[in-house]
Amino acid sequence: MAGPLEFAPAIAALPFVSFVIALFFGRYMPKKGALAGITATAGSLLLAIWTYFTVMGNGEPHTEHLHTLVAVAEPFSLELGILIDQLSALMLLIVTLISFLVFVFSLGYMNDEGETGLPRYYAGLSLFSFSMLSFVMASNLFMAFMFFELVGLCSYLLIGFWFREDAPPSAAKKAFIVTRFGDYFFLIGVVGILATFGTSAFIGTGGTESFPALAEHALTGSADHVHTFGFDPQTWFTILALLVLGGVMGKSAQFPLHTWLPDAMEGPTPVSALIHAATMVAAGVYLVARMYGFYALSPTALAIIAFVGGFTALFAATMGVVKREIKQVLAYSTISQYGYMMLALGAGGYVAGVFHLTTHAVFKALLFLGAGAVIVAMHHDEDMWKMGGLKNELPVTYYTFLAGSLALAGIIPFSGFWSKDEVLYEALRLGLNDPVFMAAYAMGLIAVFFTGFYTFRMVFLTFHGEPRTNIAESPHQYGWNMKAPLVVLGALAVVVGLINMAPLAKLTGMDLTYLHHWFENGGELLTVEHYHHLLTEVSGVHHVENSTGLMLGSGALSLGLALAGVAVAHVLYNVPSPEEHTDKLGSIKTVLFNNYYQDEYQVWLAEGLTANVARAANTFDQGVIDGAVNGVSSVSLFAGERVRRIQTGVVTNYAALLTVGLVVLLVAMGLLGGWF
Amino acid sequence: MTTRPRLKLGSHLLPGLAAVALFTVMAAVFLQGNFPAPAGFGEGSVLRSIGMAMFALEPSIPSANFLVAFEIIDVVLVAALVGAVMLARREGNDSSGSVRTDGGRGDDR
Amino acid sequence: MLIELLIAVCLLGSVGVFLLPDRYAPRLSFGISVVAIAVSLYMFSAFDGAGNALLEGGKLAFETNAHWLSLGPYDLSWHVGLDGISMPLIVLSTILTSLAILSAWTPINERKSQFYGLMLLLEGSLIGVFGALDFFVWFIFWEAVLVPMYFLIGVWGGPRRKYAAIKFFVYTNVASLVMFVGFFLLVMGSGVTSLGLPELAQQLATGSVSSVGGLSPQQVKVVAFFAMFAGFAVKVPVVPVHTWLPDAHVEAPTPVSVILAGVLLKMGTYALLRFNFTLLPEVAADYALVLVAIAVVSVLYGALLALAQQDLKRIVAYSSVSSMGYVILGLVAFNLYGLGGATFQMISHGLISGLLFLCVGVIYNTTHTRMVGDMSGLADRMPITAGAMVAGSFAYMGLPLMSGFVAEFMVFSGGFSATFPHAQLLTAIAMFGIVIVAGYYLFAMQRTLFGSFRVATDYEITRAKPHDIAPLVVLIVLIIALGSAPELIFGMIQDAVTPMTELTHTQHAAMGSMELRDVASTIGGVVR
Amino acid sequence: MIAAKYYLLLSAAVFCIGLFGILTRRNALIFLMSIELMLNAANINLVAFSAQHGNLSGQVFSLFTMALAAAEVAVGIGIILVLYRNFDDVDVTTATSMRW
Repeated sequence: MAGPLEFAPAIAALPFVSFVIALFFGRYMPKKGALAGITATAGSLLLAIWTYFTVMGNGEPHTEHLHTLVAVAEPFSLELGILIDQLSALMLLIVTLISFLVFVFSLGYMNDEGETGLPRYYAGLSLFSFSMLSFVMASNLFMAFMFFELVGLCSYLLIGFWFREDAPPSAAKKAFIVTRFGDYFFLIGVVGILATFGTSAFIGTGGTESFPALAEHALTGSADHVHTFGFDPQTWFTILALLVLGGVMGKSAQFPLHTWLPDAMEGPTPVSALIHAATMVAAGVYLVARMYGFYALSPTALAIIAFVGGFTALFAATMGVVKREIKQVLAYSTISQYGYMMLALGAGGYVAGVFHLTTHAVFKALLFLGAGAVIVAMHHDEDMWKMGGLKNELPVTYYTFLAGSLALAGIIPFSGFWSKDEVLYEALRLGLNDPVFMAAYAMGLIAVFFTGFYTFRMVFLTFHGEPRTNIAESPHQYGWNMKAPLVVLGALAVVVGLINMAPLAKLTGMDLTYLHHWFENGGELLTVEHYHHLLTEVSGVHHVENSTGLMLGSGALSLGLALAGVAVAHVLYNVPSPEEHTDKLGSIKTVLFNNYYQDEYQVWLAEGLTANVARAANTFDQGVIDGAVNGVSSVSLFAGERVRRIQTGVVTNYAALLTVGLVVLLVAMGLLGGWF
Repeated sequence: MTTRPRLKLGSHLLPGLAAVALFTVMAAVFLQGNFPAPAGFGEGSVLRSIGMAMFALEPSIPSANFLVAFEIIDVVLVAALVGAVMLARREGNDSSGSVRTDGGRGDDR
Repeated sequence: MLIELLIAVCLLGSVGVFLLPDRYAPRLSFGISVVAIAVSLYMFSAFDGAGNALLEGGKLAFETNAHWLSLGPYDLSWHVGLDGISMPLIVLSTILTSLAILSAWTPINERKSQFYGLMLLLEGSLIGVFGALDFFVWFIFWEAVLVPMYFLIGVWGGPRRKYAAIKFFVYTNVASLVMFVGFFLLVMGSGVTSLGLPELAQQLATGSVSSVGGLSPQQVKVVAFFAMFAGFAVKVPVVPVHTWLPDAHVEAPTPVSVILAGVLLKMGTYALLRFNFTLLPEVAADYALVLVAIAVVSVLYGALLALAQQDLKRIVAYSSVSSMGYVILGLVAFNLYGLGGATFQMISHGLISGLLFLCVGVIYNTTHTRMVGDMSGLADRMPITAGAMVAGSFAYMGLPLMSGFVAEFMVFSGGFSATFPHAQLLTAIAMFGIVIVAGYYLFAMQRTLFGSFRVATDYEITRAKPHDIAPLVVLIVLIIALGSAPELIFGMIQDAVTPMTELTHTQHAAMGSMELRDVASTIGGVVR
Repeated sequence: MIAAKYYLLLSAAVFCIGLFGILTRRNALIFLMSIELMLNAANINLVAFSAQHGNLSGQVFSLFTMALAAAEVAVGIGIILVLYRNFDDVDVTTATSMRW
C-alpha cells in the first residue's frame, strides 16, 4: 500500500535537514536554529502519527530498501533500509513526540537563558533525532548498529555542550567510553551474526529470511548457510545474543555499565530528558525487543537479561534514595526503570517491556522537563536541599511533576502502575517455575518500595515544606514554551497507561489490552504470538497459567509496596523543615552516596590500570624495542670508531699489517693445501 | 766519528719479526717444493736472443712481442723524470713562504 | 600514457619549482599539484581496468609496456598500469600532496623552493610506486621516495630532525635490502626471465618453484615470503619494527607528516598486498597465525602506546601503527571483505590520519606546542579547527557514516569469516582496539580542546587562516563521502581483489598445519 | 744447473730483507732502497722462471722492471723532497695527515 509509508524516510530526513540548517545557518536565524528544529520535528511527529494510523489499518510491515553501502555477491552486502511495523511505528511516535516537546522546551530553557553556542545545540539535537529515528526504523542489525553509534556521538556532543567548564567534557568522555565498551561486544555480535547467517535483516524480504528465522530453523530443523564456527547452534546463538546484549547494557545503562548515566546529567536538562531518559537510553531495550525473535531462542540469554534487569532495578533504586540533586535522583530512577524493562523482556514479557518503555518515556521525559523547569526557577541550582515549598510558586510545574511522580512510583491509576505491574506479573509467572526468575522478580518487587520512597522524597523536598533558601522563596518564572510541554506530557502520563490495563481487563472481562492486540498484528514473525511460540516451543520457557487471582495479587502487592514507600517518604520528608534522615543510615549512606564504589573501580580500570599498563608499554617501547634499534646503530658506530683507528697514516704500520696478513694467508693456504 | 753501523730496532722489533716470519714461511714452502729440471735457453747467446725476443725479430725464439710495452716504458720514463724534476723544484721565488702542511699537528712544535 | 603524464607533471614541476625564487614556490607548486589532482581524477573517471593487475584475466587501465633494457638474464621493461587497488591510492596521493602543500604555506618560511620542489618530487615518486608493475621500475621509485623524505625531515624538521631523518632512512633502507634479497630469491626460484610482476605472479600461480642454493622449493618460498614481509613490515610499520615512525612524525614538519602517515605507510601495505599476498598466498595461509599475531599485537600495542603519549603527533603516530594492524589483519583473512577492507582502510586511514595531522599542525602553528598538558579549552578560540579535530577523532574511532567505520567493519567481517584457526577469537581481540582508540582520542580532546582556555606558551591564539582550514574541510567531506557511499571506490577495489581470493581456495585446507615451531625450524634450516 | 727453488730462496731472502727495512726504518730514503731490493727480488724470480720454462719473456720483463724502477726512484725521490720541504724531515711516521 502506497501512501504515508512512502514518506517514512522523511521522518528521519526532516531532522537531518534541520541539522544542516542549524549547523551552517543557525547563527543567522532568529532563534538560532530552534525554529528549524521545531518545524522539522513537528513534521516528523505528524508523519509518525500518520504512519501509526496507517500501520494500524494495515497488517503487513512495510519494508523499503534505501541505500546499499557495500554491494558484494558473497558473503553479504551492507545495506540500509527501513522497516515499519507495529513496534517501530510506536517507537517513532514516542521519539518524535518527545523530540518535538523537547525542542519547544529548549526555547525556554536555552534561548531565554541567553546561552551561547545555540546553533551547535540545535544541530546536535537535530542530529540526535535523525540518528534515533533512523535507528528505530532500521531494517537490519548492521544499520541499527550504525545509528546506535551515532546516537552515542550525539550524546557525547550534547553532554559536553558546556565545554568551557571542566565537568561536562569529562562526563561526555566517560559516557562515550563506557558505552563504547558495551558497543565493542555489540560490534562483535553484529559481525558474528553477519558471518553466521549471511544477513542481519530483522525481517525476511524477497525470498531471503531474517536472521532470527534462520536461527530458529537451525535449532528446530537444519538450515543451510548457517555457520556456527564449530559450536553447537544453541551455544553459539546464546553467545551472539549475549554479545549484542553488551551494547544494550551500555546504552540502556544496565549494571555494570550504568555509571555513565548519572554523570551524563552534566548536559543541559532538555538533553537529559530527550536522550538520557526517554529515547537514547531506550535504544538498548528497543533493540532487544526488535530482535526478540532471536533472544527468545536462548533461555540462557533471557535469564541473564532478566536477572541483570532485576538487579539493576533494585541496585539503582537504592542509590537514588540518598542523592541530593534532583537530576541525580532522576538519573538513578532511569537506570532502575530500564532495569524493569530488561526484566520484562528477559521474563518473556515482550508486551510488558514495550509497554513500560512507552509509559516510562512519557513520564520520565515529563519529570526531567519538570526538573529542568525547577532548575531554571532556582537559577540553575540543582540541590534539592536548597529548594522546598515551590508548589505555591510553580503550580503548573508542581501538578505536572506530581503526575509524573505518581506514574513513576506506580500508583494506580497513573500510567506507571499499569506497565510496572505487568512487568512484575510476567516475571512472577515465570519465577514460579524457575528460581532465577524468582530472584529477579523479588529484586524488582523490593525496588518498587524504594522507587516510591525516593520519588516522593524528591517531590516533598522540592515542592513541599518551607522554602529553604531565598531563591526558593521567589523563584524565576518562565514562559509558555516550558509550560506547554509539561502540560502535554502531564496529561499523557495520566492516561497513557490506559492502553493496556491488563488487571482491569481480567477483572471486568472487558477488552482493555489494546497494546497486546497491537502487537498481535504485523509481520508473521514479528508478532507477540510468534515470540510466545518461540519461548514455549523452542526455548522451553514456560509461564504459569494466567489467572485472575495471581494477577490481582501481584498488582496489589506492588501497589502496596509503592504506597508504603510513598508513606515513608511522607512521614519523613513532608514536614515544613525536613532533616537529612539518610544520615541515620551511617556507613550505608556513604556506600550508597558513592554509588557502591562502582565509579571508583571503573575509573581505576580506565586510569589506574590501563594508563599504567600503557605507561609501562611506553617505557618498554622506548627502552627495549627502540633501545634495540638504537643499540644496533650505536654498535656499528662504536665499531666503526674503533676500526678506523687502524688507519694510522704511518706507512710502516700499513706495511706491517700487509706482511702479517700475507703470512697468515700463506700459512693458512699452506696448511689447507698441504704445502708443508 | 763514524762508528760501525748498529741495528737500532727499539720498538720496531715486532714488525721486523713479521718480515722474518714471512721469510721462514716462504723458505719452508720453497724447500718443500719439487721442480722439474729447468728447460734452459739452449745454444747461442742469451743476450742476442733477448734482443731478438724483445721485438719479436726471430719467430723461432719463444717469447711475446714487447714492442708496444717498450715504447710505453719509454714514455713513462720520460714522464717520471719530468715529474721528478717538477716535484723537486722549489715553488715560485718566495723561498721562505713555501706551502707547508703540518699533518694536523698545529703549530705547537 | 596518463601515468607517465602524471609523473612528468610532478617531476618537471618539481624541477621548475626548484629553479624559481622562493616567493613563487608556494602558489606554483600548489597549482602543479592541482593539475596532478585533475589528471588523476580524470583517470579515475576514465578508469577502465578490470580484475587484478598481477593475475590472469586482469585488464589494466592506462597501461604502457615497453622493453627497456636487458640486465644479465633478465628483461626489464617500463611497465606501468593501474587496477582497482592502485587507482584509488594514486588519487589519494595527489589529493593529500596538494592539501599538504596548502598546509605548508603557514609553517614553512625558509628555503621554500627546495621544500615545495621536494614535495612534488615525493609525489611523483609515490605515483610511480603505485603505478609500476615491473620490479625494476617499482624499486627505483620505491627507493626514490626516501630521498625527498630524508631531506624534508632532515632540513625542515624539529629539534631532533637529524636523528629522525637518519633513523628513517637507514631503517627503511635496510628493510629494502632484506626485501630485495627475498624478492630475488623468489625470482631465481621461479625461473622467470622478466622482472615484470604479472609475469612472476602468473609463473608462480601455475608453475612450481625450483630449489635455490641448497634451499628446498618450499623453503625458497618461505624465506622469500618472510624476507619480503620483514622489508615491508618496516614500512607499514608493524610492531616491533615501528619505532622509526613516532620519531619521524614528531620531527617532521606537519605537511610532511601528512604525506608520511597518509601515503608513505600505504606503500608498505600496498607492497604486502601486491608481493606477499598475491605472489605467495599459500605461504601466507600456512603462516596465518604468525601474521595474525603480529597484526593483533600491532593493533593493541600501538593503541596502548598511544594512550601513554603526551605529544599529539605521537598519539596520531602510534594510532597509525594500530590502524595498520587492521590492514594486516584484513590481508591475512584473505577473503573479499578482508582484502577489500584492508585496501579500503588504506585509503580511509590516509584521509583520516591526514586530517588529524593537519589539525595538530594548525594548532601548533599558533600555540607552538603539541603537548597535551600545555593547553586546554582551544575550542573556545579555534572553533573550526576544534570541530575538525573532533570530526577526525571520531572518524578514527570508526564512527558510522565516516570512512573508518566501513573499513574497519569490513576488516572485522573478513577476519571473523577467515579460515585460519581461532579466527573469531583473534578478530574479537583485535577489535578491542576500537575501545582503546576511543580512550586516547577522547582523553586528548578533553584535555586540549575543552575546559577553560589556557595555553602554556606565550603566543596569541588566533583563528586559523582560510588556506589552513580548507584542507581540513576537504578531508572531512571526503571522509564522510566515502563513509556514506563506499561504493565510490569499493566497486573497483572489489573487482581487483576478487581474483586474489580465488588463488588459495585449494590451499586453505592445509592452513594452520604449520605452527610457530615449524617456522623456527624452517628458519633454522635456512641459516644452516 | 741450479734448481729453481734455490733461486726462489734467494729471492725470498732479498725480498724479506727489503721488507725488514721497510718495517723497521723510518727514513724515506732507506724506504726507497728497500723497495729497490724488493723489486730486484721479483726480478730474480722472473729470470729464474724464465730459465725454468725456456721462455725469454721473463728476461725481457725484468729489463722492463728495471726501467720502471728507475722511473719509480725518480718520482720517489721527488716525493721525498716534497716531504722534506713540508715536514722538515724525511721520517715517514711524521707525515700522517691521511689517517682516519
